[in-house]
Amino acid sequence: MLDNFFLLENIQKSVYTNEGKTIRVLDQVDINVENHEFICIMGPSGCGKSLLLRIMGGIDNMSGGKISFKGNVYEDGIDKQTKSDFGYVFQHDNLLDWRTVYQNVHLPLEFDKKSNTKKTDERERILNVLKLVGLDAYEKSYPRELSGGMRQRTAIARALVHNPSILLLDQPFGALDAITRKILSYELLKIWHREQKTVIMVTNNIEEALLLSNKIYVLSRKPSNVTHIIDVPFTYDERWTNLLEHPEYEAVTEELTGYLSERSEHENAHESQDNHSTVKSLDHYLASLGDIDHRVSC
Amino acid sequence: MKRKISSFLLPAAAVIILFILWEISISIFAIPAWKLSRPTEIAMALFRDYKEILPAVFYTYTNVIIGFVLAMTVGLSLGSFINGNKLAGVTLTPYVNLLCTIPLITIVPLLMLWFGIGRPIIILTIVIQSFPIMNFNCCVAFANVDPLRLELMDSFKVGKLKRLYYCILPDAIPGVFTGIKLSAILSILSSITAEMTGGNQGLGAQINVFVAFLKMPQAMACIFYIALLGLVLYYSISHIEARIMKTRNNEGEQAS
Amino acid sequence: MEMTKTKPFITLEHVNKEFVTKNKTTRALSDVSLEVSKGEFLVIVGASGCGKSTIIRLIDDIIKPTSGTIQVDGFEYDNTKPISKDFISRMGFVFQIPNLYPWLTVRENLLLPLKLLNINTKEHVEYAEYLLDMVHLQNYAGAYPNEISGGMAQRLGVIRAMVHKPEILMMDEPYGALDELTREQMDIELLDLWKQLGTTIIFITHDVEEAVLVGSRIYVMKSDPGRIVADVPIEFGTNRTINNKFTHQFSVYCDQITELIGEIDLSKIK
Amino acid sequence: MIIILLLWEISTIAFHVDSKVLPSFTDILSAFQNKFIPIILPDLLITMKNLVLGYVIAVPLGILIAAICAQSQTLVKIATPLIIMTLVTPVIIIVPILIPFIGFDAKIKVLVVILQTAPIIILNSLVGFTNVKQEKLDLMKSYGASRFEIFRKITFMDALPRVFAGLELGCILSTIGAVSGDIAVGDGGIGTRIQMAASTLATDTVFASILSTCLLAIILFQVVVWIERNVIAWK
Repeated sequence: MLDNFFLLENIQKSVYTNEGKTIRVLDQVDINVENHEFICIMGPSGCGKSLLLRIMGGIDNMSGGKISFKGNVYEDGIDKQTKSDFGYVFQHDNLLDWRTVYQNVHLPLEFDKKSNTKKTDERERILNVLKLVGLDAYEKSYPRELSGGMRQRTAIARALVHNPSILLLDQPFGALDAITRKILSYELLKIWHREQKTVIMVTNNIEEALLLSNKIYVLSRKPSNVTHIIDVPFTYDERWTNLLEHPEYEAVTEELTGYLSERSEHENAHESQDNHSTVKSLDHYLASLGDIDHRVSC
Repeated sequence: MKRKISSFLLPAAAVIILFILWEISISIFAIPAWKLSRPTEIAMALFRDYKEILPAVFYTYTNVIIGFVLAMTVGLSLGSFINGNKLAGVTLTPYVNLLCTIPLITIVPLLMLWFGIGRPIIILTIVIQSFPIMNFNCCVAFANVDPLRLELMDSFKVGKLKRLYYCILPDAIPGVFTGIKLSAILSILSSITAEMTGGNQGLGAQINVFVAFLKMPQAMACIFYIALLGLVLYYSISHIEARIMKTRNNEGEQAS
Repeated sequence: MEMTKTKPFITLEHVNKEFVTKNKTTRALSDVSLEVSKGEFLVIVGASGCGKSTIIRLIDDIIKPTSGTIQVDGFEYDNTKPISKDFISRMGFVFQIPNLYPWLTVRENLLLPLKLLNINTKEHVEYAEYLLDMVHLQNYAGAYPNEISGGMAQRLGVIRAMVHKPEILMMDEPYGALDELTREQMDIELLDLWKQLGTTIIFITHDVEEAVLVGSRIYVMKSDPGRIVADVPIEFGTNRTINNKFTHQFSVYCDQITELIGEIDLSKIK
Repeated sequence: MIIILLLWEISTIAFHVDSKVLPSFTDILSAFQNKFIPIILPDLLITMKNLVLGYVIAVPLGILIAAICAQSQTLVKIATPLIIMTLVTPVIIIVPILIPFIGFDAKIKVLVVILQTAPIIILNSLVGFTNVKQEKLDLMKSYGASRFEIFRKITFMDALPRVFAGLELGCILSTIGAVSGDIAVGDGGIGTRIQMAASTLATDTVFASILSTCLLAIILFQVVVWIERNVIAWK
């Protein structure tokens, strides 16, 4: 078996709701990640894509399947030691309000027993990573004094400071307005390229996924597995130009949008004769997922 | 249903175990009866001397309930009045908040001087000691109502009364209930203390009598009644709050 | 339904608005003038902080302007006292966060405006049921806000602002928090409601694509100080669907508006 | 405030109320001048010593117990009713039972303050420790932090505002505890001073000592509020 960098084989996960029901969220998910690759995971809301990311980061454990990372295999999720090789960014930045930006970014280093770096090295590393995200002037300020974009930048800096080889991003720009989202996605592109990291990002913004990733994994509805893998045909330099003019942009966008709303046509076939347009029945289907969606956070 | 039973059985079991431990420790260390009586003795005292204890229990319970209800209404109405107009808010709030922090037990001897011994001064002490904390929590709850919900009211140019009924009161329920629980606790505290220092009837006074005659089990029995009143009041209030709050995603019970 | 050039239904002339906080005064709006004709679907788009939400709060009389005049259907606002109650009942406001009352069921939340404006006729209550059915919430009518999903809460917020049949509907980035797919469906659904009811809609968003998809006319705004920089009419007619997005004309409009807002200069990031 | 005082002054003189029943404000002021130092102050200091000592012990004790109980849900279920029981039973009634064990010295008054203050601190801190946002705990899981690290870095800091609310309430209850402790045990302290003065109808000293106790309570409360404002600077 060739020594692959980060491989997830038939990951399964079922969740117990407090009414005692068990729901299979992840059926058999296989994801193979090469080193220095930027992967996006997309899918309709409620398909468990965030849950999959949490399993990768060791936040939730999996009901079945195998994870292999840099050659060694983990039956029930990565162990504590390997976690220091992962950086996780949450959707709502998840900063600690009682700590300054500097102390927030310092947090991961407090768990890094193996590296007995001295105080000065730590400070230097934190300042570097803060400069990388453009927040070196905000070292002393508290999270409440920062805008949404700046808080998310601090979260990204915090996920980079202990120099992990894999970055896991759970809809990092979901809560930001369109303009800040665009700026941050370009900055993320630059960071990925310059720091030579491997990035796995969950998103439901098509434009963002196409701009950033080399490969997009599309998940189906619950119980989900990977239905499509799209290779994004843009080189790094092309991504800095206006992608709208790129010859293949419209084709790959339509392909991706088709896959994402694919399941809905299948549903409409046996949907009751609803005189409203097809959009209404997809809406209806989403509504019925509403209550389950509420308990399973993804 | 399973969760309900376990949430009741567990604490009850713990209390029983506590009693058993208590019983054993007495026999092991051979603590003399006049120092600490056994739970069994207390239980017997409860049944045998109920004639003596019950009137006192009845007296204290009525005092506490009257005082507590009075304190609650005064606190709530003052709270909505202060929230109503700014002038009252500015002038009254500092004093009422100060009242919260003052140990009003000190005025019991004074009240005794003015009104002599008896039920009125006990109820008065309860009200004076409990209503400020209720008012304080109401004011805090009314003040930080979610601004968005108020903005919805503004967009319909709603009058003060409707605003209070539809938006402020429902939103403030968690804070108000915290106030109610606290004033319940303070009501019991102040009633017993008032009875002990200034009263001649009621559990507080009864305990003095029992202790004087070294009837420890009976004294402990009275304490049991007070603890029972406290638990019943506290849990019934939380139950009412839970039923009202079941319709919302409340963030757990907190005594602020 | 073609819009004839009637007297402007809503006009703002040279409106300024300053918010005075303890250490600084921010000029949210500086010398803003705009017109909205009856039955039009106007969209205001711009980066956050350009004062677009302030404009609709002025029209709905939630806040008062520092200077300038506001006129709605011939009635000029008096900057000292609030507008009359029956005038208010002609306007509906949709908030960015659904802002539902958790202690009321879905139906009670919907009927709340009727109670507040005390117009509780049977006909209005029937109309409320019709609205519930139109947005697929009828079998959630008895549920409480914390039991329904984000999309459903958002839809309830929209129909709640329409239950008293307002002539003007103001929406402050109503679908900002939803994911892209759901947001598109909401936009199309809103267009259906607009076609059926003919309400004048003022729609606020920071998403250029959403603006072009729904708007029949777009005001583009810039920040510090908040001002209107362009008025772009969109000729897509009234019955639009998602595939309007894939037409060439659509991306031309998008580029034009993004240009006006001010392109992000990538070189600085690289 | 001034209006009330004026009214008070005029009414006492106008209706020439017997100073034994309601002394005029000036009487109280004079009582303050000549009686404060020799009589009121020493008792006030005794009570204050017990109060502060009791409070300073009750705070860490309460937080510690809450931290231990917060570790497991079953423990929380068992502890809460017990805490409420101790919270509700006025400690003053347990004094006569404690005396045979501890005897008559000041230690018992400090114990009274502790028993009166600790429960409310435990209850509030416990609520704070058990209601931490799930996202913050997930963050810790992503670092593989141990239970103790999670408590020290996240749970304790996140719960601080609730803990301080408990400390403020504890401060109120501790003053009540201290004064009732004086009354129950006797031998010195402002509580006994007030009782004695009342029995000898020295109403002006009663008023003066009541006012000074209230002043003491207010100062202590403001100290706790001041500490909170500095510790929770990030709010």
